[in-house]
Amino acid sequence: MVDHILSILIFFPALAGMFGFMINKDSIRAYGVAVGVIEFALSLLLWFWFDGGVAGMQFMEQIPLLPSFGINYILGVDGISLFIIVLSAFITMIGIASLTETPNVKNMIVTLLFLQMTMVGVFSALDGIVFYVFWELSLVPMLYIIGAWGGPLRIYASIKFFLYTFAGSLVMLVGMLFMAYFYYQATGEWSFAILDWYRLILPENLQLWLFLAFFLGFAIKVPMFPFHTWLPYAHGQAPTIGSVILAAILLKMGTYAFIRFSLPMFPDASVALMTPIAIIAIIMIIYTAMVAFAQKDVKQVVAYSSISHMGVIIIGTFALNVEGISGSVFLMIAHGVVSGALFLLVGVIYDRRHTKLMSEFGGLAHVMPRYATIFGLMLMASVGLPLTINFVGEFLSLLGFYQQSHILTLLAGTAIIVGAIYMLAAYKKMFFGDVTKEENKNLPDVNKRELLALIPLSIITIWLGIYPKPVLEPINKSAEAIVQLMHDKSITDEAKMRIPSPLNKAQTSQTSSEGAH
Amino acid sequence: MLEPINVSMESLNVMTLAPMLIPVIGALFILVVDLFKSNLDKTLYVVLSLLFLLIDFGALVDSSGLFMQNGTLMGMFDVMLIDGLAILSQFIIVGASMLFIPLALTNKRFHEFSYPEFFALFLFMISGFQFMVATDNLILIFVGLETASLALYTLIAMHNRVKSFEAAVKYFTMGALAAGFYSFGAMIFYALTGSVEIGQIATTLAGNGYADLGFVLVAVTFLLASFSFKLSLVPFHTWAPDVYEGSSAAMAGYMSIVPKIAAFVVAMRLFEFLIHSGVVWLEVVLYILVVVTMTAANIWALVQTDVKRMLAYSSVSHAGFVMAAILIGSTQANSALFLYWVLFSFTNLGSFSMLWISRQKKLPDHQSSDHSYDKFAGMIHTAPIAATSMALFMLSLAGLPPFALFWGKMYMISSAVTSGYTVLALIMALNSAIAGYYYLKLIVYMFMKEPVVDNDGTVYASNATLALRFIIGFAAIATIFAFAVLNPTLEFITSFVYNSGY
Amino acid sequence: MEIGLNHYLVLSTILFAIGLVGVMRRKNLLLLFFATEILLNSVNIAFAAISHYYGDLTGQMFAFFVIAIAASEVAVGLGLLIVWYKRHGNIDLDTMSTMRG
Amino acid sequence: MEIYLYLALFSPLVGSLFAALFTTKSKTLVAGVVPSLLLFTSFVSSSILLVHILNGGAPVHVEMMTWMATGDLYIPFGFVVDQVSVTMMMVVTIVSTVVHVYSIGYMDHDKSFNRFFAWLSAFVFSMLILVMSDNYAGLFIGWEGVGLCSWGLIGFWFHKESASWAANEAFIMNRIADLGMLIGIFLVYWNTGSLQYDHVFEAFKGLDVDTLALIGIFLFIGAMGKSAQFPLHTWLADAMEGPTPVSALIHAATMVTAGVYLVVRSNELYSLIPEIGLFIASLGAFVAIFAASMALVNRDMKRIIAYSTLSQLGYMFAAAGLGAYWVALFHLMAHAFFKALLFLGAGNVMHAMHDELDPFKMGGLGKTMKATMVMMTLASVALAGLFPLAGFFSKDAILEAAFVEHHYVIYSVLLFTAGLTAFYSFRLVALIFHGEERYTLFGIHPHEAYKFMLVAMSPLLLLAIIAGSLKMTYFEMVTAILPDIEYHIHSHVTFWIMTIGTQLFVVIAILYAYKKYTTIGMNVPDGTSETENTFMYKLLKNQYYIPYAYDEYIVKPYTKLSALFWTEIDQKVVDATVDGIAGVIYDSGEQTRDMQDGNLSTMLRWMVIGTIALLILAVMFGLTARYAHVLG
Repeated sequence: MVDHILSILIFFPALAGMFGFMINKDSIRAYGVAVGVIEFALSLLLWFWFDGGVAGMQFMEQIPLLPSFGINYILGVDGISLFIIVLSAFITMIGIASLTETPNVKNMIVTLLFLQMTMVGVFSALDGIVFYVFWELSLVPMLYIIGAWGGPLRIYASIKFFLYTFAGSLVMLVGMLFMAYFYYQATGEWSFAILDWYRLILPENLQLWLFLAFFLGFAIKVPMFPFHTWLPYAHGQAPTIGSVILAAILLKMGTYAFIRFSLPMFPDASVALMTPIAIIAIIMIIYTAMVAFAQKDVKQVVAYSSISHMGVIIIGTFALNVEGISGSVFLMIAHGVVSGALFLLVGVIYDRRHTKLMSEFGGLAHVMPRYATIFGLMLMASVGLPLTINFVGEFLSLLGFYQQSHILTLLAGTAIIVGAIYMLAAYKKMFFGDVTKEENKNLPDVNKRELLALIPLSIITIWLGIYPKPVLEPINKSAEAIVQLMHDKSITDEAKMRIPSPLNKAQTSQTSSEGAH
Repeated sequence: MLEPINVSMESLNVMTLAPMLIPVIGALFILVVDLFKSNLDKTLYVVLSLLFLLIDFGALVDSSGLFMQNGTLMGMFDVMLIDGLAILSQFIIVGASMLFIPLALTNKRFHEFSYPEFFALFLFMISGFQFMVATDNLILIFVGLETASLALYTLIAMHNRVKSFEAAVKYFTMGALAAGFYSFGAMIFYALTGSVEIGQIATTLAGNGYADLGFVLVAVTFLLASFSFKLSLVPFHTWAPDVYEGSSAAMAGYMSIVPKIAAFVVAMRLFEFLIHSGVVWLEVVLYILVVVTMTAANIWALVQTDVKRMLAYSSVSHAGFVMAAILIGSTQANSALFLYWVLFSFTNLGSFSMLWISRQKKLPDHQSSDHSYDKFAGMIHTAPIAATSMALFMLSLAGLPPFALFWGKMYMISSAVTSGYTVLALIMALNSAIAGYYYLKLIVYMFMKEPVVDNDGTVYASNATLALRFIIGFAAIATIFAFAVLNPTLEFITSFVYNSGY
Repeated sequence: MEIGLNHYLVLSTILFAIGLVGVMRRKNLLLLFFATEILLNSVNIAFAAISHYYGDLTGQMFAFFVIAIAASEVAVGLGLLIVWYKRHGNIDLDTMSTMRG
Repeated sequence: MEIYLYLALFSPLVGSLFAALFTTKSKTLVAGVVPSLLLFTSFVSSSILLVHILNGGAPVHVEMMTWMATGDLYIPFGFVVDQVSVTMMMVVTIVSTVVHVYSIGYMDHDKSFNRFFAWLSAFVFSMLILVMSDNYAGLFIGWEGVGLCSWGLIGFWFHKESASWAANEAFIMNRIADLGMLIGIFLVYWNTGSLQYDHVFEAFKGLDVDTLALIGIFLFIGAMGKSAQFPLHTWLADAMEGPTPVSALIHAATMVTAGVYLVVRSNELYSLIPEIGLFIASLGAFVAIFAASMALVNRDMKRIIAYSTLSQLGYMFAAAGLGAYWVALFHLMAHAFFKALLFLGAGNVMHAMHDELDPFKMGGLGKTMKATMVMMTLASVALAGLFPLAGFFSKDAILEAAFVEHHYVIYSVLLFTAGLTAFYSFRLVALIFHGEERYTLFGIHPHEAYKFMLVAMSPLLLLAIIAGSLKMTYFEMVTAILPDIEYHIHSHVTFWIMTIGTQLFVVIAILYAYKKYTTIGMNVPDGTSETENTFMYKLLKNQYYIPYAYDEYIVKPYTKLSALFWTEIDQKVVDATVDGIAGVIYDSGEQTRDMQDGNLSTMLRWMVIGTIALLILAVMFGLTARYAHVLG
């Protein structure tokens, strides 16, 4: 079981989904929760078995798929993918547990289980094509969720989501085919295995082209400015559960892919394009934060806020040093938890009032104190208050990038200001002041089921904010490995200079600290 | 006095003829049966033709064994040419036909199937295609082509609706023109080289170093025109949508596969030697044809309101996509062509069969055409399984992994990449994205809209019988689990293509 | 003067062109079929001539096949034409455009 | 000792959590009492630590656990109790204990009684983290923590628009400064490879001046935010929307002094870059007079005190900037006591006057509220810096420092400000407690506050009086780690002249204020008198139009720009382009589909046209191929 835990993690939900068709629709929800819990337990088992001391891939599996063309079913996790997998299992469980949609809930739950398969698959795939398969497959369930349970514009939103991402990733596919071809030229045999690709050292101009090809696919997924406009529609129209999973996991695919593909495969290109990408990220941070400030719909605020946070993640990723990369990975987890919770919270109020316009609310803190408290907590986490999960990630990301560029970090740092602005403004509009609307006068506070979903998220938010070590350590190990790899295989001097080898640095810091004591 | 010509039987090796003769015999047999006892039930004829096709298939397996032993073999005064391409394409032809013929077993009665001639003609057509692919003699190609086409026109017409006659007439007339083009092109080649065997033509031309290239190009132009018609490349595609719409869904699905693979093989034989001997003109022209066909057909498919017509345009676009293989001309590309077509055949047959089983005898008034989009609205609520499998075929056609067609697309694009056609590869990729829209449109209708009133799901399976369900189920499963048998298939194809020197 | 191969070829080409024009211009289905016949037969002339020029029979073989096929084409074509006429009472091309777009 | 450290640090947290349990319930007295007791515990243990330090005990340094560790970065939860931090701890715990007890009475009738104590104790906890942390990251935790709590407490009465607005303003303004602080921290890390004070200060010695200057500036930007230095000062006055005990604790005694603490803590840095120090000092002096001037004409009791706080903070920065770190710290301490007392007194008055804030509507309250009057008067005396109260010693030390360091401009500015301070504080006292009883017009029947509230205030009163006498012992203790510069004016003559002069100046100011605001029939400012129409008066009354300017030139444009970005850029440009591309593709389909007009002739034509096109291409190509050699 230990050897195949990943395959089990991937295909168990799918199989369970199949069987789900047989369940009576009255008890399907319980079934969904049960499967979610089992899956989550399995993911915890994965974490438990995971050896935090090892930097490389673990639980590797390999089954030939199209060996003559170098396509194999290869799985494996390292410190970076591990926690995203655990997170996705967790979020899906929470999501199903807090599901409120009633119309054909069976289809919904089955779809969610399939979606989970694709998510775990993406984060554990170590073969380009297998990765691509899950990456594309994840679009379908989300398309259905948005399109079938969404708001009035749902069809427009879902098609836009699908086609936009699809188009981007097809270009990525061409990039992958090129990558495999270059590997073929270099070694005489086809291979789509990512670990093989890591060994391939390409001239800089090729790196640039391939980087751009992959970039298009990833950037649309993240989504990076100016490819971000599908996201507000998707979130605005999607049902709560859809937004939760979209924000918490699906967006992470893009940023994860940057770390898994772009950085180790094209170190020189990454260095060469660091500044433009950082500038895009800064635009994401500031511009989308301002757009979020202008929103009237609270869900849109959260949606745009995710784009803004993704900007910080990108910044951390392209810091190209251990601090930055671990920071960005940690921020992925953090943002997963927090944005997930925020969307759930929005869902709570939407279920009660069937509107998300902030002007409809006001003074909710009087009527729903518990709700206000949890929302406040998540708000503070989202603006990156210390001792909340987000701060660790944001701090490390910015800290890391500061080594690369001071002025850009200063600009990116405005995230903590603009973020506070739109979040506090939204909170004020919704919760402060007097209760003006009659229908808000006696709204019920959060109920048991909602608490069931929200309390664990709150606990994680605080726990990992105070004691991130258990997560941060394995991440750090793998981040060091990646940075070391980049340093070793980079060819231009600038890259060598920009990407400090963790080993040397470790020694230097050793000496300096000894000097201090 | 002339001496009597004596030809040793083994020098003929008649075996090469076997696969083509079997359907002919079958056809005659059916006619004979009908002579003795008329108005027998269609099921009999269906099973009979299925049997003969099975035998045919066996013969193919046999000759493929021969090929693996001692490579390409000629026969019948070197008119027959049994090489890898011939065998592979025949496999596809016969296989697809075997999938098609049971579609006649609808539970509604349709005009054409009540005639035994239908099945006879069908078998004649198959042998025609087989001849077409199993020779490099322009005469025999012509004969095969015309046998098949004439049979096909009739089959279409036998559907016996106003639209199908119109379709038949259009197809026929344009076909006649195409035949004219073909023979003219062949004539010029003959005039240039004094031979009608592609192999010799190639050698002769190479011998005199393409002395009068201008005439060669004119000849190629005419041949290209006639095959572009068969392959429905823009602007020679105009028949496709109308004929597909006019003929029955099953026949349309069949037409989108079998005639084209035959044409592809001939095109491969005709054009690739020219491309390899560096006729830049052809490269340019093919490039343009490929790109225009892919893109334009996609764009027209976007705006269709009838699913069948949409699928027609999409098949045109797929043809363009595959034509790229002939432009690229590498072994990988040619293998990709066959792989793609194998995968395409059951995906497409599957989707057309879905339309076929949902075919109504007469249209309700809210419905503009046989298979208008809104007919499928809310299908997931009324007929979930049907909707799911239809969606499956759509996703596969859109090239979404891991469904069948994705692997074909991937391998094809990869072959473009490998041969340095980067831009072409990108165009192909982006076209798949555009295509995504109209396949998605159907899914949107099926999964995200509310059913039209007075539509309980029965209509979607009104024609369904066990046989049809089986066919569709087979197609669906093949579509999902294609990746499992991908490796052996690809190796088989590659070895055949490689060993026949393409 | 001596009638050489080229004269035949030119003749065939001219005929072919006439055929093409006919195919494009004719609105009457029957005349359309005539045009296609012209096309094919123009090719036959050339084949015969070339075959004589090279002194091998392949060309003439081809010509015979073309004739045969032309004949069968006419058979099928006329069949369709008759059915159409039965239904619509005319054989005008412009009437057959129910499918479009 | 460590156990006391943990006691001191965590008992407020426990208290906060305990109170938090009751937040959704209606008022429960325990929710107020328990935190107060726990705070008292914290106070006791801090005093034990103080004793320990006073007896020359080694600083207590503990490392609780790792917080973040990645790459070379290693940040523990580490706490240190040394001379500086223990001073702060004492200040924080004393004042907060007093305020807690006081609040039990003050918030008596408030329905969110429990929530109040949860926030208040939480604040104390963060403040303690801030002062006790042994690294910059930990300091930043506390830094943000107090920010959060002040947000919650300013906006405590969130049903008031003004309150929630002020809360957000405070938070955001602090965030702006925090960015500076964050950058400072990054600089420290990348230049020294650590954030631990001891390690960092070691490493500073090896860095070039420019880097140090950069670090100094960015850290100080952080300090400017918390301590509401110009130009980030507007939030402090608005923060008076919070309950008065909050103002006393957070916006007078503790949080706002965090900036000063930061500078003092980083003295080893700032002593390496004197010119930055000078800048800080000058800014401090400027803020001192700037704030005092605004206090002169203001008609809001709490705002007046807030401005005076601001100006006193200016004093502290002046001292710190000039390198007199211990003086700054000393003034911080003294100021904490009397300013808190002043605020609490104001709180009593507000109770009496039903939350009336305009002193011109009061007067003559002395009769009914003796105790309060006494306390506030003494507090004002201390504030004005009259001998022998606390203010005298601390403020005098600052003036001397400025004089001795030969910064005569700063000196004279501060001196003049002392006069202003005296004036506005006694203007306030006079208006509230003396003169005719104007409140009768508004039909209010004032009453003295609860006894125990007054009792609770008494320790502050005591300290406000005697703190000065502790100066030397304090000096002995704190200079163990702070530069021990004794500021002595060498010629005794000048010294006496200065001291007496200052005192006289102050006394005169006080008397003038009394004279001006106790006279019967004194004209209440109503915008008629010509003084009020002078430019200067208007300027001061509108706080130099700075809040107006911020609103006009920052807030409004930001809002407009955001809306613009959304509606114009995001929707009309970015998204429109995406949809546009799709639209073009689709439309081209619509346009060209007529090619398929269903007519057979057209189809045949298309075929022929296609063929001819190919043919033309072929012929051209063939000709070029044939005549290639001719062409060249």
